Amino acid sequence: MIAQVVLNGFITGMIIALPAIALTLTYGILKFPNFAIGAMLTAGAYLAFICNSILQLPLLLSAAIAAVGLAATVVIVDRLVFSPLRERTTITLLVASMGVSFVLENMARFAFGNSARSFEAPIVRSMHIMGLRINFEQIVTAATALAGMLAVYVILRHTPLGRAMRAVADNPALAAVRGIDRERIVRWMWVIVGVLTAAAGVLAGLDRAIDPLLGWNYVVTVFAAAILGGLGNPLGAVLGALTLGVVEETSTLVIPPNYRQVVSFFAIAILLLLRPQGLLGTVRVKK
Amino acid sequence: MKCHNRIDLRPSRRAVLSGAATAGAALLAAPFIARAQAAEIPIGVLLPFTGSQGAYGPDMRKAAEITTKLINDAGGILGGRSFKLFFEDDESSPTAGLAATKKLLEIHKCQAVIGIWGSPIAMAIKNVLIQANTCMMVSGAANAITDGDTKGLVWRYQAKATDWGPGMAKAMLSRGWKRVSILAQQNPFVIPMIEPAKKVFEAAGGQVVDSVVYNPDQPSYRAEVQRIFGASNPPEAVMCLGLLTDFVSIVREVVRNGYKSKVMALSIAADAEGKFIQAVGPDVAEGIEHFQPSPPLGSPTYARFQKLMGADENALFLFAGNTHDQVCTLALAMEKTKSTDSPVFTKAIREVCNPPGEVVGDVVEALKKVRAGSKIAFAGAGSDCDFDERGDQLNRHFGHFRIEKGKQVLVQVIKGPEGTL
Amino acid sequence: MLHIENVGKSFGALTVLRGINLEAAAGRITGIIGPNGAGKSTLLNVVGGLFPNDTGRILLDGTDVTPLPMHERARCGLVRTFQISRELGELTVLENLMLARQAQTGEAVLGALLRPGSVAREERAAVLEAKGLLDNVGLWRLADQSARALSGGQKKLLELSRALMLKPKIILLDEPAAGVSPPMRLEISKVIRGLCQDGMTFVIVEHDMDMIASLCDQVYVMAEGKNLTSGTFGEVVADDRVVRAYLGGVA
Amino acid sequence: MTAYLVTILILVCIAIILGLALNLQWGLCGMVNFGMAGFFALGAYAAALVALSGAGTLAGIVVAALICAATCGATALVSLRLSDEYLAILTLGFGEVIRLVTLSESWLTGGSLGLPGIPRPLWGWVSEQNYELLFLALLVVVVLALFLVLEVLIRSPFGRAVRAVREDDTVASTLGKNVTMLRVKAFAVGGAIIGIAGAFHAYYLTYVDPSQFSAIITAYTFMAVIAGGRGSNKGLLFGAATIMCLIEGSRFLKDIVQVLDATQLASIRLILIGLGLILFLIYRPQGFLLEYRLRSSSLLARSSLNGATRMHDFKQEAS
Repeated sequence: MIAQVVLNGFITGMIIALPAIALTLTYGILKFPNFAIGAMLTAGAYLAFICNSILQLPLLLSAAIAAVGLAATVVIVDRLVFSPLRERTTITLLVASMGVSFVLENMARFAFGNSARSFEAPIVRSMHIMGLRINFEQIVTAATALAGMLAVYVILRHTPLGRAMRAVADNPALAAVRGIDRERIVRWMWVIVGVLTAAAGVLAGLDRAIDPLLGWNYVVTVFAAAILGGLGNPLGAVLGALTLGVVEETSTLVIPPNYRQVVSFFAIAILLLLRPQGLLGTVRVKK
Repeated sequence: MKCHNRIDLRPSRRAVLSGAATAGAALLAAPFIARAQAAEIPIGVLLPFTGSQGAYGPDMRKAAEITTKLINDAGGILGGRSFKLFFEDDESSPTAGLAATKKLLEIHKCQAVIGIWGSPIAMAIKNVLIQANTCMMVSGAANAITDGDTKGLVWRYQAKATDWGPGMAKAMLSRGWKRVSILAQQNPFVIPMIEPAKKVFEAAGGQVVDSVVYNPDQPSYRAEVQRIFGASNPPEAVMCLGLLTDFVSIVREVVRNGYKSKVMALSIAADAEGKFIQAVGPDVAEGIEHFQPSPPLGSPTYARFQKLMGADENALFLFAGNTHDQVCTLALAMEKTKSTDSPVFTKAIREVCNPPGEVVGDVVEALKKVRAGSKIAFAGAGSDCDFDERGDQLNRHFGHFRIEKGKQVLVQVIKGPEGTL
Repeated sequence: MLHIENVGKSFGALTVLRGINLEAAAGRITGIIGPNGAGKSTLLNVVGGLFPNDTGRILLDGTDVTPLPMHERARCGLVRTFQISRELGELTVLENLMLARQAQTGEAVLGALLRPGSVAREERAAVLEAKGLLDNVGLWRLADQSARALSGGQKKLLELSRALMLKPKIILLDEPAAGVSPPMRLEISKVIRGLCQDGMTFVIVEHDMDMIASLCDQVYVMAEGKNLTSGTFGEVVADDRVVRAYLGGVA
Repeated sequence: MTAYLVTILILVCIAIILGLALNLQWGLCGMVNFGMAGFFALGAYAAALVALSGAGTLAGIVVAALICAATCGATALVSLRLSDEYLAILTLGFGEVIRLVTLSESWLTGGSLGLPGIPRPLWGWVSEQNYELLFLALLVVVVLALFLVLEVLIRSPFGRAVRAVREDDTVASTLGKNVTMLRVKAFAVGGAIIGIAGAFHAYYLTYVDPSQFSAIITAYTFMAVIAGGRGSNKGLLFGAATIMCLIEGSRFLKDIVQVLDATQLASIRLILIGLGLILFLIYRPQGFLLEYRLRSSSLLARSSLNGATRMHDFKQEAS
């Protein structure tokens, strides 16, 4: 029973990890917490839904198109909304991202209404391995999430783009002096964010039903995960997401399940009190 | 010494303000341009179109519109006056519902406000309507709606929440399920069902193994499903009391994990005017049973209503039929009393609905009979339309269905509590 | 006046200050010089209370202020300015100054609401005091401007006046000449000297040797987080070790 | 018509009170509160429970204000060492906790059924028909009183210190300001005001349930503050009124535009609100009006009471 719950929590954590990485990347480079991450996730799920259920394309292809589509969408959103506000305060950008969230979520509602939708993917019965129920979608989720994490790791560590990204995140002024085009880096960052978030949207849509509030339901947890890991640190975001997934699910063994969402809140509150910089974050000294 | 940027701002600030004011004024003035004709009887219809309950509004709107057209096309009531409907969105929020109600009362001078789906919204606007001496017809189940002194203005076109639970328990017992668990959404019309249902199970020698209440709008319901369905000694069946979106997630989780317990849900989730099967597909939905206060299945009124709504004979309209009945009873009671005044015509609602009298389902025919002075007992498309003195419905039918090959199959009809008429 | 004893500070593995000792006499101007990375700014930050020190203690007029947080050190009469001016940009020049007045009745919520008479009286007194200080540095005509709109030199003067408004015992100046035009440097020097003649005590961290030479009675030289030497300006520039430290720092 | 306008005005007044609170917390002190809806709910439930217990509606308002002030103060204290974005998520999480508690603890809050039959202040003073007008009058008095109190606070040294903390808390500290206490106080005072708004909301609806306190309230309040001009309470009056006009006005829009269904219209409305928020931030970040700033002339003019000649001197120098 406990092993099963831990496994479930682990899978939930995997879904959360992708948008948490996206959130933490945005924070690292643009220095603002992007509240629109939930609505972007919803948008990704609906884009895939259009391809899959309306255009009757296979789910994998639909997911790929959704990833490209969402990447393009967020690059455009950045161009129209965030780039004019680039030099403004964190809070201005944060409130602007709330506006973006409104627009994206309600565009989905405008087009598809409030009813729950699902992808045209057959539900496959679960397998039993060593007394654990593992279902096909969980394997897909884990594989996709791991592939996403690995890709981000490779990009950040082993490509010129990744090095430039880290340089911009660490010290924008120095990066500028070294001739790194910040706007180009920001564009690529949004592309990565779009792809990761769309993947998460498809996974979340497979896991439950697609509705306009799909992403919003994840927002608090995704933020909690990114903060838990120390905002700006992708590895921390993954750890934070997995920790939260497991803690939330196992908490249902001791507390009423309807208080599950509170657990992540208390987790961050306590962690922030003890370690304001997050699990893996470093102390930021104000100069 | 003056600050420069302050001076520069002034013209544009004024422009912004006056622009906003003009826009506001234009919006506020709009209804007077499009004012209803005096001969029309304005009726307010308050329904959820957005927010968490947004999925349930559109069908009720359609039902109200076609019923009104039926009456108006047949010459209307009170010697040629017709109904004019004003729809408002309650946004699934009591505060927005209240503002909308005020608009219906004050701007459109509505003689009655009908529809009213969510119980919290009904609770929030009840006092306003009673104070304004305006008839209120609700589709919400919470018992508290008809509590207190309603001056005979509040009418419920739905079974009381406390009547649902025992009916559902009886339906499950009739299928031979005695060891059951309950999985319920935290929701005002679901929660009151739980305790009465438990009592019925226990009285029949059954056992409620476990019950879990979950919050709406969670990212996943895995933990809840795991606890109820994945218990070491799983129940024979699970009573799933939720709404569409969460039920879709729950069923997917159940099917995917291959849990064996049977699922008994509310039709509002497992049918939802066909949206459930549309969302999960017929394979996943196969074998799920559901239960709800149902329309009088097989009655000519309901068959005609299905046709009017453009649906086939399998379509199950849970709320749209009630809205149809609300419009019809309004028309009949007004015709009977020759009055559009709520305190007057509401006195006649029981008279045109309850037996004794000739059972009539067609509203146009019923109106003719009322004009001719004969005693009728209107039977609607949502229910038989019999009311007790509190305004609650009596003799409600509860339908028990099973989903087979993507279709609703009626298992049985269970009668709700009968009252003294 | 200010007595710094064996103050040490590390950030993780990086040790920035290794047992600094310093004595600033009342009514005098004490200079701190040293190559980049010597730990001068960190010393000011530690003394001001921005970071806690790991070792040693700081005495102000014989009182140990080491355990006190920043704002309480300020209330004890220890105030500082910043290397890069930190004016409060959205506040006017006048408001920047009035803010620094201590023990204002109106700074408590209840005081502001329930004792409007005292508040108004204090505000009037404060504005007159601020006017005096701003007149002294020629900024009164800009009193109603946003502090953000000032030039670099004006911001330095604003910071200095704001510090004075606190009625401090000692002012720590972090590079008052940094990013300031030469004529303005002279203006700033003049203001500092004038204040010193009126009895104010200063500690100045500065790279502009002309300013140090013209102002300071006593100069401390720091290098690699340690005291190197101290004495009059003439004495320390004659010291070979100082020259080597600067050359080493440059190389 | 009048009664509808009265309702709208009552809702505008409650929105203004919420906006005033956010303007103090965020506009003036720079502390973002994404848990507005949660604190609002806390105030409403506190007032409802006190009033239902028979202790009176005034006691309800006081208790609501105190409880919200205490929780807001505690939140500020917890977030002491954290930067703004952490406070945002902390307050958002707190709002969620309140929502879950109101939903789950039915022994206290009635759960999702809510609490009906909440008594109203000054009930029975006038006829039922005129009661809402009286309620509006009462609310207007409260709004005016809060407005005046906040204007006094903003113009006082407290307001100045709070703005200084927003600009640069380190500088404020070096000038002897206890930044912690200032932040806690500003957030707590804001909390008290949210509590009052919650109490009036509960009294007006006479019924509270969890669905009334969705996150959209937080969004509307931010919108009102941004439109009005962050830091300016006068601007806020316009901001809140404009937002409510747009929200309620769109009801009339649908009476004219018949092409779209209600769901689509409602989503367009929310899209427009989101766009409005973004456009305001980009093109008019200062909102309708600017925040208060001290003018040297205003104080010196008053000090002319002390001596006309000195006044004359200042004027000459000032010009």
